[in-house]
Amino acid sequence: QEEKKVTIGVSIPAADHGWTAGVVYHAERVAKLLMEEHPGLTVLVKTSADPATQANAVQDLAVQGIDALVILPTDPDPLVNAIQQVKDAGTFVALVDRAPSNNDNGVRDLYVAGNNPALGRVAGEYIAATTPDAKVAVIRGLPIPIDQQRQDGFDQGIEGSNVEILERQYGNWNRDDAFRVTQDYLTKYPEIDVIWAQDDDMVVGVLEAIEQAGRTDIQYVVGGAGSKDMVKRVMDGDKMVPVDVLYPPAMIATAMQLTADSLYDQVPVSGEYILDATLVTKENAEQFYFPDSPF
Amino acid sequence: MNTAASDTAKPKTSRDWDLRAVAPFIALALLLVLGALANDNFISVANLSNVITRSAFIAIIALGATYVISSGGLDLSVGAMVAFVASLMILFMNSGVIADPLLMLIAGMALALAIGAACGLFNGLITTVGQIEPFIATLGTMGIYRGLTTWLSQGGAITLRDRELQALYRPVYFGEVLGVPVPIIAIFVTAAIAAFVLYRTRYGRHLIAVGSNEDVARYSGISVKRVRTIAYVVQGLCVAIAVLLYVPRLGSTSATTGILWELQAITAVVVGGTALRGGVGRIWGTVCGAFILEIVGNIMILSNFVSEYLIGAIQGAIIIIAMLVQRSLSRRS
Amino acid sequence: MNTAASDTAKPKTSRDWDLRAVAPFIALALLLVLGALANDNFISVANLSNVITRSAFIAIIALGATYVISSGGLDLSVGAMVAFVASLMILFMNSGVIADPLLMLIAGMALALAIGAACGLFNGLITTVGQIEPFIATLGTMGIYRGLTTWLSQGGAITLRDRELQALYRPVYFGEVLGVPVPIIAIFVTAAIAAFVLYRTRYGRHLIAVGSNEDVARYSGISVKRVRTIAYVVQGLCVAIAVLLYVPRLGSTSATTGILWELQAITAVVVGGTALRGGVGRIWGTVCGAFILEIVGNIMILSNFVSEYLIGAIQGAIIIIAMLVQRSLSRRS
Amino acid sequence: MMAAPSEKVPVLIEARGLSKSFGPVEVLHEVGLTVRPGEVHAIIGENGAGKSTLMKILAGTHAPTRGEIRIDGQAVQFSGPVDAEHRGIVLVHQEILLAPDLTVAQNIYLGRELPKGLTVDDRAMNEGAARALADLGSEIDPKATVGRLSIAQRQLVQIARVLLVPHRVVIFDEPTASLTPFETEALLKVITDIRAKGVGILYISHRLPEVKEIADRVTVLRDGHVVATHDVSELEPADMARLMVGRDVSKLYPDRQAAAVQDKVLEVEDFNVPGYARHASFHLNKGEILGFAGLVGAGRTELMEGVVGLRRGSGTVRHLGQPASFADAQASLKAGIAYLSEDRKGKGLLLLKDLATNLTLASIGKFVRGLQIDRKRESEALDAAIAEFDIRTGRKDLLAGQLSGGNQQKLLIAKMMLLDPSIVIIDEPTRGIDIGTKEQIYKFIARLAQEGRSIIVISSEMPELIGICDRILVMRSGEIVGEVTGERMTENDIVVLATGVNPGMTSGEAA
Ligand SMILES: Nc1ncnc2c1ncn2[C@@H]1O[C@H](COP(=O)(O)OP(=O)(O)OP(=O)(O)O)[C@@H](O)[C@H]1O
Ligand SMILES: Nc1ncnc2c1ncn2[C@@H]1O[C@H](COP(=O)(O)OP(=O)(O)OP(=O)(O)O)[C@@H](O)[C@H]1O
Ligand SMILES: [Mg+2]
Ligand SMILES: [Mg+2]
Repeated sequence: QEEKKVTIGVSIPAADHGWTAGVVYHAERVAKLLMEEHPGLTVLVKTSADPATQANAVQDLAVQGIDALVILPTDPDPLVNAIQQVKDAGTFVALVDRAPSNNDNGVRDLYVAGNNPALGRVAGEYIAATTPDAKVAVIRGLPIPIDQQRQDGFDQGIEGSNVEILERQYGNWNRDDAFRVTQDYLTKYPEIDVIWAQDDDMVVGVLEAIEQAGRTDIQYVVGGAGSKDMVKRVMDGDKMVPVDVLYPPAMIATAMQLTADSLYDQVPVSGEYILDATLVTKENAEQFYFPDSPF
Repeated sequence: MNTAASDTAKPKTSRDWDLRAVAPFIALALLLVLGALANDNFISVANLSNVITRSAFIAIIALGATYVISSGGLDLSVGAMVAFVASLMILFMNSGVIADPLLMLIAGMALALAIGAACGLFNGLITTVGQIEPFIATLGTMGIYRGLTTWLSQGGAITLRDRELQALYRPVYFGEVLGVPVPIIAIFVTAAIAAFVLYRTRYGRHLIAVGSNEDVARYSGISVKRVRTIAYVVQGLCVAIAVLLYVPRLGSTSATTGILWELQAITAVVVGGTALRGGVGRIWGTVCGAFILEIVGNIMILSNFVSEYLIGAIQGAIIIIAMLVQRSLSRRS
Repeated sequence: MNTAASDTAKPKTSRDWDLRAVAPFIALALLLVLGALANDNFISVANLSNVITRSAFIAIIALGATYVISSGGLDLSVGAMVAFVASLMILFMNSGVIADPLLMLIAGMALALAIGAACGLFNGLITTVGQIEPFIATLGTMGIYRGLTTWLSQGGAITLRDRELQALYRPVYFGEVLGVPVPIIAIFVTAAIAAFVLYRTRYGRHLIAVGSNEDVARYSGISVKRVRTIAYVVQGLCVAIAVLLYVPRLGSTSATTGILWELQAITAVVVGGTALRGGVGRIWGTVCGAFILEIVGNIMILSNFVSEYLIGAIQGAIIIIAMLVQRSLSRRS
Repeated sequence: MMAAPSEKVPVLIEARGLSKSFGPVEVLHEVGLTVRPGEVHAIIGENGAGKSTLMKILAGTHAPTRGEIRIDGQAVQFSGPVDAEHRGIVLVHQEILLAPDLTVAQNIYLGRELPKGLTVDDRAMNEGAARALADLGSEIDPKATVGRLSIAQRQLVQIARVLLVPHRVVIFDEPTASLTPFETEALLKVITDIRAKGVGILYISHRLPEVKEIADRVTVLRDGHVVATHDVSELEPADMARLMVGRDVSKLYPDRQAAAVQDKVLEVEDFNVPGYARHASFHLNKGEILGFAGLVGAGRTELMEGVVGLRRGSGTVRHLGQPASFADAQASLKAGIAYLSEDRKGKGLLLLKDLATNLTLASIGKFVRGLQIDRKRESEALDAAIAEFDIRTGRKDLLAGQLSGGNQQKLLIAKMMLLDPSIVIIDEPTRGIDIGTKEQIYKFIARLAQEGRSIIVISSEMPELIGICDRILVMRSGEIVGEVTGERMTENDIVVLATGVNPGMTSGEAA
């Protein structure tokens, strides 16, 4: 049967670190799948490095004529206006992951997200439960709102426990910076129980620094996002990485799938789909392990 | 090595300079052809107007950079300065000290200009009075402005809260005058003023003299420090003008706003034909350079041939090719 | 680009030069004192050895940058080049074409050096034969190298898979010889060679001449293009050496590896006393500059006074102050 | 002086029908020239006559538009200056071509460093450089950075550098323009030495007595044409001048009466410029022309730069009786004191900008109407300056760096005169200027004094100082060591003060 011609524009951040690379990977994967499934469908995937260029990319997609926009904003607030324009033109908009301050149906039709506060909270709760008196050193990401949300979530998670935060410094979601910051933490604090690094990429640097220093006081490290390397370590029962907190890049795939469904099946899809920040443990790790993903 | 090489290094007549000045425009024309081949929508008025509109930030900042660079300086702090000025402007407008939205908007804009000028002055004084190599001085202030922004925003975003104010301000980016988007008008008005000052006034003459040969300028009774410092202030004002356009576009800013804009601005200046060693300033070339940069990005997104992983690589290659085209153009003759 | 008034730019006695050369070391000493005041652990052997060890990447890259800058060039692509060379090296070692891990490691290292040199050659040829302003040429190749890395890694990380190889390779970063970490030895050996070539050989002499006055060099029968191109190749080799140390540290690399390292390297060079206009090269100053940068970061984290939001601002301020101290030192006398 | 080599001696290098055009302008027309071994062949001509261009063609820097060069009778084509150097033809450029960041010895051996294993043999090169410089009568430290040397010192380094290359033909393009008699004498002696070894020499100078002294044959260029070639015995300096300029230049220095008024317009007391000048005290009267003599490196330039605020210095300065302290040139220019630098390329002109821009740079305020620069008035001012100062330029849209050396100097004078200063300090006003123009400049200086302006002339040419000054102060090693006036204004008296060789003369004479 003749499928109707439909174009979906997908705007996502450039693959500038592990997690976004995962997003790109899943976006590409699903784009291919969807186009096979619907012969009339074109999916355009565009990546951008920062809010300003992403605003441009959204404009450029709109110029090409799209029926739906799936967007994972690099930084949501600066992009609201650009998204609004697309939405006002009557295009279906699916917003993924990062929500602007006013995240309602006026801005988008569909909201699919991981849960940033939950990522922090789950990690915090795990630490509070496992080591209630731990001294924790925190490595943050970059100074942007997601980072702040995770941080606030973490604080909620440890509330009421004896967990003490020694310090928070930015590691820029970068392995080398995390290595550097960890080395200095180790110099500064003779005793650290846990390091929460908020992101699996940074955990790589943290672990190397700990190993080099030969310090045994650090009991474990908690990361976040669910990279294949870390999930593998959890699966293998690595003492230093007992758990990971999921923040799946595959959420972009979910959003694209839902968007295609709404265009083809005429099922009105709208509202919010919040994915859980699942705690990955040795027991459930296997189901979150994608060896082919770059992340 | 032969004499021909050394002959081209120093142009022999003012003729040569003219061809050099035209080269960026030829590169731009070639890009337009390339774009038209890549995608039918490219050459549409809507697309081109989009592209030029959004090049406004870099174009206007690059106009200031043209001043600084022709005077023999360099400013790496402009990207951070955008974030800093925008943060303070939004914080001020959120503060609600003035009830009337229009008045508040005007006060906010004036404040942004004042802060931009002050930041520029600070850069200028460090490099001239402090006698620190501009590269390092402005790398330092880049850290300072960006750090202060992070602190102001407490690591998050700063968003304009007042809806009414936002509605009032929106047209400054999204509005049109006689069918021409406001930012495009802003580019050309700013460039016209910049060109007038640089080419037609006493200050402009002094600026070029300082950039060409500091000693000659000094021996001619020109205050090198003052001239250079003013160039940095002009750069600060241009940054502030860019902020005036930027804030209504996204209505918000964060510590990551304007990252790497300094490199883009400098690239626009150099692609436009201004030499980094100073002594030459090409205002219209700079505007053209900013358009070129934006159009390269636009073509990348509109064409569907390039893997998104490779976009950066292709952009880099295009810039190099554009410069090679320029060179070979100015060598002929 | 130098704002220094000409009487300070051209010091009158050989004294002045010495003081200028010594200034970075004095700044370093002041920082050490500051660090010791900020935290007791700062001055411990373990901490200092950590800090110096991890400054190795920037220090070694900055040595190459000293060559390029003294020759009157600039290389903004080094950060991207680190990522590119490291990616290719790891991919090669993952390919398993050589079964014996040791042989594979040696082949991998040789490959890295070859690729580094090739990237440097490419940069050099674009700026010299293509006659494109180095700033733009290497900004373009920065895009190219980084883009290719993103493409190679599909945006993710490239990790050394062979455990045996990794174990074999680890000591190159984490090992010690006579109690001195290998990277520290690497810094000093590379610097000693770089100093020897720059100060004692014909090539070094020609390099400085080219940076000092291109025309004079040409009239003296020096092939300006060849000398400059070689400087870029040296830069490429230095990047490759840094990669050789970098890969064993985390055993992996990604598209974000080395971001902004170019600015850090250039900062190290300038803080070390080499002028960006070319014609002067201070190898040991550069090493000192790299230490200063790393120590500033270290002090920030070790001290308890600074909010994490403000670290960038304070770092910027410290760099500026360090340069001001240098300036006032070299002005006295 | 040696006997000229006979006509029978084979020709070493020959130019045949050389023409050169820059764009549409032909600056050399069918020039022919020969040099024999052991001969000094002088080339003279007005500024812009094409002397330097001709030499650059012979040394491979420029390619001729037409014509050929023969060496030992063989037609050759140089691929560049290095090729010419390999064939033994070396050129001492009129402009200084040295790397400012390298040391003297490093510059002298640049491109042909002495090897020692893998390294360069710095010790041998320093020694070699010291020897080469000593031959030129100079004691410049081979380890000094060239950027710190005075123009004269750089010129000596440049000559030393060229003479170290194996050479068959040496071309000197105004080697003595910035040298004092002392160094000039040493250089002439060196030239006599190498000529004795059978080297052919081409020699350009505007100092005609010097030409008379050293040359065997003289070729006169005018507007790119060869006017004549004569044996030097057939020509007196006055004849040379006539051939060059096309009219009589019998009276070089203008008649003038010494200023009658004793009105001190500028008083300097106990002025110090660290490293250069100590305890300098002098005054300048209204309408007076005050000369400053001294050897190269005596500190005259630096003292004046200190007084007008271009250099850090300390001491008392009174301008028109009022204490004055100039922070920079802007301040001194505002007070009506103009300083013309001796370093016209480095500090005088923007070589890559056009003539009008350079002319009006210091006085641009006078050309502003409303906010705008009045381009038309600028171009009128250029026309006026070209006429008044006889600037020889083919086209008005040339860049300043494309003017011949002497014409650059005229442009620089014109630039400062636009400021209409009441006190003018001219440093080496006629360096590199042809005799016809010199006469004009002297007249001009005299006229300035007549108009009631006061003038300080720093010069290394004693005849010039004696010819135009009312009073001459002599500096040695940073100190003012004496004053000569009236009868005592003789070369001998000045030399004695400047060198201090006659100890009985110095202390009692101090001003
Ligand atoms: N690169 C150039 N482009 C255009 N014109 C030039 C160039 N070089 C020299 N000229 C012109 O050629 C003419 C001859 O100049 P040249 O330097 O040979 O004179 P000269 O005889 O050496 O004078 P001087 O005694 O002042 O040194 C001048 O009119 C000069 O302006
Ligand atoms: N490289 C140097 N190192 C040390 N002292 C120097 C150096 N060059 C110059 N001087 C000193 O500076 C002083 C003046 O130098 P300069 O040659 O500029 O004087 P001047 O009288 O203006 O000479 P000129 O006749 O060239 O105008 C002298 O005392 C000299 O010894
Ligand atoms: Mg000449
Ligand atoms: Mg002098």
